[in-house]
Amino acid sequence: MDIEQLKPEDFKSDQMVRWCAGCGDHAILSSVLKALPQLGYKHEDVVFVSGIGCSSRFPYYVNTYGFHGIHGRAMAVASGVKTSNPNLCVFVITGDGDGLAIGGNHFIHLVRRDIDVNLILFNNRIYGLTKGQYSPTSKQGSVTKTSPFGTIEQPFKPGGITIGANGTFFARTIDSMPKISTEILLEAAKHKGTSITEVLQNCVIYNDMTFGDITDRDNRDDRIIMLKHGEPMIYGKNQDKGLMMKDNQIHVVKLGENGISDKDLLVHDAHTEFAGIHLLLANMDYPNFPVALGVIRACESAKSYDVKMTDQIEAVHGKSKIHSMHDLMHSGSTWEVK
Amino acid sequence: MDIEQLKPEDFKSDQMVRWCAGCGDHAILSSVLKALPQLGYKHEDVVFVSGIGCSSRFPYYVNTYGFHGIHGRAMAVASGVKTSNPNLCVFVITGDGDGLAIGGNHFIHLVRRDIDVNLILFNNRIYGLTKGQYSPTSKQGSVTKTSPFGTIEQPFKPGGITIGANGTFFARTIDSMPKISTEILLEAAKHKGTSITEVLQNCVIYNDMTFGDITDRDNRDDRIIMLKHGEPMIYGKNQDKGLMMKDNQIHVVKLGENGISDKDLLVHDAHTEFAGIHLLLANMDYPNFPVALGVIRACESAKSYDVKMTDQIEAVHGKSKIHSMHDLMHSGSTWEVK
Amino acid sequence: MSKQAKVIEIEEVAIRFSGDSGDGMQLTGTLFSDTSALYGNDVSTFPDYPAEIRAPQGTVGGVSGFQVHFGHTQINTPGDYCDVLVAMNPAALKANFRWVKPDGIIIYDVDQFDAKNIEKAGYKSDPFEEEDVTGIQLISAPISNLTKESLKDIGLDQKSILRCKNMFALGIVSWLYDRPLEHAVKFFNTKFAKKPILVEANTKVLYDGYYYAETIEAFTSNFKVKPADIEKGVYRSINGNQAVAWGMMAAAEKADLQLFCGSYPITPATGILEELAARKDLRVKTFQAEDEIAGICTSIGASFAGSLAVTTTSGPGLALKGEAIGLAVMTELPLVIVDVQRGGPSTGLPTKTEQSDLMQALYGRNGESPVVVIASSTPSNCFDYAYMACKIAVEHMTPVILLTDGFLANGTEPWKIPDLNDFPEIKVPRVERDTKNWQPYARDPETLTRTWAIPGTPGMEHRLGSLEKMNITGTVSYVPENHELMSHIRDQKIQKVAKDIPPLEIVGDEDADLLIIGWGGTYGHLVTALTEVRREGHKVALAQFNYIFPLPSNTSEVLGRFKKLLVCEINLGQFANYLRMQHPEYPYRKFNKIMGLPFTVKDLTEAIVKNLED
Amino acid sequence: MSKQAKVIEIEEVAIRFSGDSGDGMQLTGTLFSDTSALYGNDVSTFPDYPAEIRAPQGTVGGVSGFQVHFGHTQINTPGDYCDVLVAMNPAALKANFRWVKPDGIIIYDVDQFDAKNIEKAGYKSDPFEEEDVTGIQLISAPISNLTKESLKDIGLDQKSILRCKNMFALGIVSWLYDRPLEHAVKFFNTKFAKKPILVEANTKVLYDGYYYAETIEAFTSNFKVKPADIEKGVYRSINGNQAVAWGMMAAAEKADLQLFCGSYPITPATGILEELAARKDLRVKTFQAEDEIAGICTSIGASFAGSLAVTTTSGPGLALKGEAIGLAVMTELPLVIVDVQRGGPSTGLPTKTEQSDLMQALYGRNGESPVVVIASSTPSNCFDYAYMACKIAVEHMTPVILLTDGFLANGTEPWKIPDLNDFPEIKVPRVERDTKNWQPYARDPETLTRTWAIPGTPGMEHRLGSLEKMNITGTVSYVPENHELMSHIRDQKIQKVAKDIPPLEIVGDEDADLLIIGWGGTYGHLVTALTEVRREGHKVALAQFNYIFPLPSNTSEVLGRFKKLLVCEINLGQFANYLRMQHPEYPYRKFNKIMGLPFTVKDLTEAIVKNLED
Ligand SMILES: Cc1ncc(C[n+]2csc(CCOP(=O)(O)OP(=O)(O)O)c2C)c(N)n1
Ligand SMILES: Cc1ncc(C[n+]2csc(CCOP(=O)(O)OP(=O)(O)O)c2C)c(N)n1
Ligand code: SF4
Ligand code: SF4
Ligand SMILES: [Mg+2]
Ligand SMILES: [Mg+2]
Repeated sequence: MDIEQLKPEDFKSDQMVRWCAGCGDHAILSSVLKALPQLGYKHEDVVFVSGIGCSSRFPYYVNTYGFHGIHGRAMAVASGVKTSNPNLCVFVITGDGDGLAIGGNHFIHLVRRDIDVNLILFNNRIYGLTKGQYSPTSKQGSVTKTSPFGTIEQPFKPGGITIGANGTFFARTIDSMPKISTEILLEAAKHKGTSITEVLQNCVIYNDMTFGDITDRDNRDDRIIMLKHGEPMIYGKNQDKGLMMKDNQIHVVKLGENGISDKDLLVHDAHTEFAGIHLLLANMDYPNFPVALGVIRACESAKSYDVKMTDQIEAVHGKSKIHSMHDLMHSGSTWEVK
Repeated sequence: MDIEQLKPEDFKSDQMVRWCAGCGDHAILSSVLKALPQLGYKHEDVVFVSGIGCSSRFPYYVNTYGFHGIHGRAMAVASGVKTSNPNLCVFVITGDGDGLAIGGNHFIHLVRRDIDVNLILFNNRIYGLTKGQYSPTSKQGSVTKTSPFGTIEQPFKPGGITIGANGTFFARTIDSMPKISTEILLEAAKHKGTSITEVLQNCVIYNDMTFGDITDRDNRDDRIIMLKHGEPMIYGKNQDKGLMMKDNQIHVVKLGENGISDKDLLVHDAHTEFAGIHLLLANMDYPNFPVALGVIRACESAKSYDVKMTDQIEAVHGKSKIHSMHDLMHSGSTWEVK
Repeated sequence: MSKQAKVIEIEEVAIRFSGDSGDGMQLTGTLFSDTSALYGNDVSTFPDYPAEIRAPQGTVGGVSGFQVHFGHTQINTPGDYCDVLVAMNPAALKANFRWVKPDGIIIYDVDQFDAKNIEKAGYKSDPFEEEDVTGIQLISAPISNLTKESLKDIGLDQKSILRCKNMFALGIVSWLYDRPLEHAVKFFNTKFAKKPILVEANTKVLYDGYYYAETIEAFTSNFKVKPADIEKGVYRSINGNQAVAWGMMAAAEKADLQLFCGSYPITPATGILEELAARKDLRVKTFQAEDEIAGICTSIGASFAGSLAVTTTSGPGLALKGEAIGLAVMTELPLVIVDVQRGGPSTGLPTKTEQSDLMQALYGRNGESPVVVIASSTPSNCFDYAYMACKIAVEHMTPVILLTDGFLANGTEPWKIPDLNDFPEIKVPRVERDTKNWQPYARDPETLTRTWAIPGTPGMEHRLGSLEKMNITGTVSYVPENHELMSHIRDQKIQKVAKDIPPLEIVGDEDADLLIIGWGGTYGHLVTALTEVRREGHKVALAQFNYIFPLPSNTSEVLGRFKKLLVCEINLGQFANYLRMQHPEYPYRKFNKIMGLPFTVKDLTEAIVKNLED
Repeated sequence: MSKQAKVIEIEEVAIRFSGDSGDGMQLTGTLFSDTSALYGNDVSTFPDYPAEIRAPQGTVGGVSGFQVHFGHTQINTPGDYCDVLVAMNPAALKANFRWVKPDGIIIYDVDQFDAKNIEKAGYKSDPFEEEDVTGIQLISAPISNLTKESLKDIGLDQKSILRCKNMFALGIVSWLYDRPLEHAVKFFNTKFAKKPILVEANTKVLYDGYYYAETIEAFTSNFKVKPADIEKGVYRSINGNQAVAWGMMAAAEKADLQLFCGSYPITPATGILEELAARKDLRVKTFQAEDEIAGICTSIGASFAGSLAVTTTSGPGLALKGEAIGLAVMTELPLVIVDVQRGGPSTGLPTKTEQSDLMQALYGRNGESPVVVIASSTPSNCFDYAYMACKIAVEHMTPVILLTDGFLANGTEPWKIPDLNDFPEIKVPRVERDTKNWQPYARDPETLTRTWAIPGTPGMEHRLGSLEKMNITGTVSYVPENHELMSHIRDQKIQKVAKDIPPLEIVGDEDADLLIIGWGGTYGHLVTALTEVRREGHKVALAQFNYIFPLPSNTSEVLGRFKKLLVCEINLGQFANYLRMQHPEYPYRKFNKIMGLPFTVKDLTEAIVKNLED
């Protein structure tokens, strides 16, 4: 089959999709299915790797190679797949528990190494599969099965963690905005190096409406901002709000008030290596700020880890006289017994 | 013994110190011994917890309670010690391998939870104890036993990781500046919440002079900047250099040139919750920037995790009618067989 | 309540409620079983959850079941096969038909047996033709429509109305087995205190179901199961996870220690953590860690700091904790590790039961790293063994692994609330305040236990760690002879726990040829099978092990009394292998099942009879 | 080279070089042993590193030793006790005196035996009075001063001059055992190619040491150890870690697969990773992961992607890998896990050797999770067993655990460079390109092996995972009967590996009463003890196991031929227990040491003789 002609349906597997009706995972699946034919990879060259969690069932539903690992280890398994064969297009599917609780270390080390895989973090701020315990992204105070009196923990911001680990790509989208999700996933896939895409995902069963504030259609546009590289940071139903920088902090301003015009606003520079501003943008939270969606950070990475590994091997191989076990075993100090 | 009268020697244990002659760990030990009597804790209320590594031998040399754990788990063990008994003053001693390789996940979760422990990260950019393999903080290109052709990995910046995990306190010092180290450690100990202090430490045997650029006495002052809250960012042997902010990036400037005066410089605000600038400061690296020492970030934390845990327990306890197993077992649905 | 039909007295009944995940079968079953327990029957229940991920509605994968077994005599299992199956849709029938007794009753919601649902369930034609229903009494009840009818004027939306249909089913079954309705009504009143309309709706539907059964002539008789002859006392219903949590809390109270649990959620163990997290009124500290390793390591830290520290998990989590268990062995700190076993290997069958972590519990660590291993054998005795695990851990300064399983964890039974005064004291081997020249690794000569000095205690500052320790002083030691000595001491220290554990007892015929051997969660099924085989006139005995390492001191003597030893386990034979190692003097026969399910009494009786014969 | 003293021919000699960590003893020993090997002797060496952390100079904790055992006959161990001890300071004497033969020689640097050093070493008075040196020949040599004297005009600083003193010692010993000096000189020329002054200095000191020994009249004779009768061929010296690395590389070359190693450094296994990392010329991919879990998981990913994937570690790391090994079991992917055993439990004795991870290798995972376990038994046959581990892993699509230990890892011996053509082929069970309707879990009926479809292969897209798999299709399955079937298939699949492994062979007397049983790294000591006991006229045989699970098919038959079975291990009896489980038909005696050290031949011969008698 010609790659050009592949359609989203071609990437659907024959497995029955088993998420709860109304779960945000369904929408993410369809966003991914839409993106896949546009990547320019054949089925057989795409691999989906996941851990354990509701979200981690994802690979079963895509008609590519897939690996449903153990809890928290998707990042490590995917690192092995990609460095073993850099020609593959590798996706990691993980949840806020899988990727940031038990898998947190592999997450930051994947990002640090900058291996060219595309990670999609299904953030529903809850452990779905195990039926509703709080996760490292649960809002402080969340009442869950293991926090009947409310959690006492500060949540992680996945963007913060990514940027803190020297991440070169971070983007955010919402399950209920599938078109935008597809666009972002395409940009993520294009990025050479590790791309992290956080999808705010609703778990209807155990954490319904955790993102209600910012997904509610009536108020949504006043509470989120879509960042686009090179464009000023304007948002609001009436495009009347903006973000400004003062005293090394971001401030929400009203256009027109106090003589503020769009010239005064921050212009989004997703490409700068200086991550201070990306950190501030990624950490913005409602109600003090709008929540940033879109590609927040997308630096050129010099070269991804998997490519550097191959390059180094070829360079050494080229220079060495040892090209077989026979060469090696007979190199250096040997002696003959006659 | 009256706490007031304790001297550094009183905190020395009777164990022979077994680090290599010339190892930076010796100096750090003496900085800590100097700080200890000033903390206002009695011996018996101080606990040192470590993992495995050269640095992790530390607890044996301090005459307090101590726990030399397993590789990478010091942060978790210490979390248990402190939440179990918040009256204890708990230190974590870890290395760049122990704390950021195998222990990376516990590191970021400790920071996220903001448990009131003081972590000292001995960063020598190498695995010392296992005799010289690269670590997650080794400079890219480092030739070590496991990277005979140079590493291909970007190193972590411990400050970045801390700030990315919502850390409330991060400071940096150098083994060879023991006075400053003691001062910083005292500030770290005062901080309510997790404090992370990175000590740049020389491993004479396996990574000698890895910080040579910035520790060399002749050039040091032109290559490091001591940050002090509320003070403008001036540095240099002749106090003629400074840091300015432009376009959301930090720039090195020369005082007097282009009409720049100390009024134009950044003034260090360690207390702001907006971490963008702290991230930039913590990530500065020679030769493009001076390396920042001192307390880079020290926010008020609302309340540390261990205190919140106790508070919640007392609140629930106060309201409940159940105060013993007998109460509990006879609560709710029971029936009597007569 | 008056009724016309003939009342038949019977000994015991098993009823399986089953329907879609959203149909409320767990609640239905629980109300029925509580009612029966209140009424005075002995009861055993077991929920059969669908696999972790929700399957689409109406499919077999999405069926949720709950079996209640109650009787006038002692009830030790939830029953293999059921007398009554309540099937709320075709998928429920499909999933459970194999469990219906040949002369059983199937009550089904005929309104849900439409073409679409029949197909979703994977039937090609009429389900009652595809399944062989000869001998089975089929009760076709229009449950959905009658529920709608019943509530049409009440002022609820259609979806909420249909949510009540499980109560119609409960009403039918309540009539059939002559159960009072008060308990359920009381439950509605508490649960829906703030939504009186729901109290009214559920109550109405429940009664309507009851009257429906009384009215239609489908049932020729109803049944009466007289109260069991149960020990006097105050009872409550308890499942294994709750019992573990409470047993540990009881131990903490008796030992006057703070209970600390560092843990990470994992099916089917999460319930223990959840139960403990809810008990802040008893000042239990729970620490939901970032992973299993942090779970155990925070607990080791808490133990060092003087808490009664526990960590809870299932198989994959126990694998992750292996290295840190070794740390607790080396530092000789008290620690209880609870492993609620599930189907393996790897993620395996996460919601299913199995006994395949025995070897892992015994040996899943580097080096010679002995720990005490014990196993509970009924949902409610999880309380006792959790208590004992804590007692041994503290008194012997050692890690203890407590094995339960998915079957015990979720199974419930009535539990006579104990008087904690009857429980043995827990003596904490804390250093006396004024001990001079205290040595961290000095030992009690009898038990080889060291003493516990807790941070905050002046003058006892010391350092523990994972490197080999010098005996007595506890400093780091690489001395070859010391390592050999310490290896033997650690081994002996655990062996000496045997003095504190009760002798192995047998149930059944002392003079039998065949001894059935079980361990842990299979007790209910084994004892039921034993009873049946004996009832048929055979001689046979049962030894159920709760203490695995060390084994009870009289083990060899007991085993030696029988000609044939048959080890029955839900795995491929781990305990049999272990017995071979410990007591190679006897030959062992094996009976194993490994289907993610408890034994069936039927399979067991067959196996026993077969082994009696050859 | 001419010399006057009497030359005595002897069969074999053991020399221990020992000094402070900074004294260059490892190099000295290596040069001596290489020279002996070049000369044609059989050689075995073992370094005795200080514990991981450097102890202060001059203390016993800081002593570094290197023992060389060489001979005219076959040499199987580095020797328990040494004929010559070279002690560069009092601490070296203190640490090693116990290993000197009663009629041995001690050569010591008298310049270092000053009051300060004597005290640091922990002696209270004159060391040669504190130790019982009766019968021992003491050679007091002013090594430091003569080195200074020798190099005083060469133009080096004092520190660099003193660094050469190990070569003076080497010179002395070289004269004593009539070793040529060329090899060492050649080594200096390569090593210091860029610093000719160091070539000159080391060469001069070496010769001066040699002449010193020749000149002084301390030695009444020197010795000649004639070349051994060694198989013809090209040889090199190899240690166990290097041999493991090379064996895996050889397997990758034969199988035409890319070798991938995901690993995390840990003593004493790190050498394997280091060796592989250096072999980018052979396109080996090494991934130094953030921890052991990531080490194995990257390798599992690489295996899924079609590499020959391995991971290397020691005991604590194996504990961490347990959960992921289960994943490889469930996904039925090839994977080799190397565990270089060290002293446990926990961090234990990290630089010392032990055989205590056997049970962990067999059972350290949740669920019924069988993997192949094999063990190598000499430094050089680590090559062969690493090769076989890879072959079995690939051909049977299974994880294989290869056990070595700290003794094998660091011990060296001459190795006849093999011809890879003589090694068996490795058949990769890859799916044929055009297979129609390929099923991921369809199996070869003989071996029960599934086939390997590698990402990038069109038409074979499939999904693997950690949940229970449906046989043949490989989809997720919760069907009870399938789980039982798969549990048995996974077990049988490993059992069937027995067909591919060679039968167990015995060394020694077929008609003996006593069979000594060993496994893994104890071979050299056991066979040496066997030879000694037989030389004394006793009949005895040895069976050394390399294949642990499954056991060779003729195991029971072999064991059955002997009246007494004595299992010797460096642990508390794990293999003996395992044999009890597998072959309960025989009684086993045990001989165990657990001191962080290899057996001594002396202890073994005593134990054997004792067991012969009773
Ligand atoms: C080693 C191990 N620990 C714990 C679990 C139990 N477990 C499975 S998924 C999960 C968390 C799922 O949360 P998340 O990753 O957020 O995924 P979601 O279900 O919310 O999509 C947990 C704790 C496991 N399977 N394995
Ligand atoms: C589970 C486990 N894995 C690996 C090791 C081996 N190991 C011990 S310390 C260490 C790294 C030490 O590096 P670092 O933390 O930077 O400490 P340093 O020695 O440099 O102070 C390693 C890999 C171990 N002891 N345990
Ligand atoms: S439990 Fe939540 S996350 Fe999981 S499938 Fe259902 S709705 Fe989705
Ligand atoms: S090896 Fe390096 S870090 Fe370790 S004690 Fe020696 S100098 Fe210090
Ligand atoms: Mg989640
Ligand atoms: Mg380090």
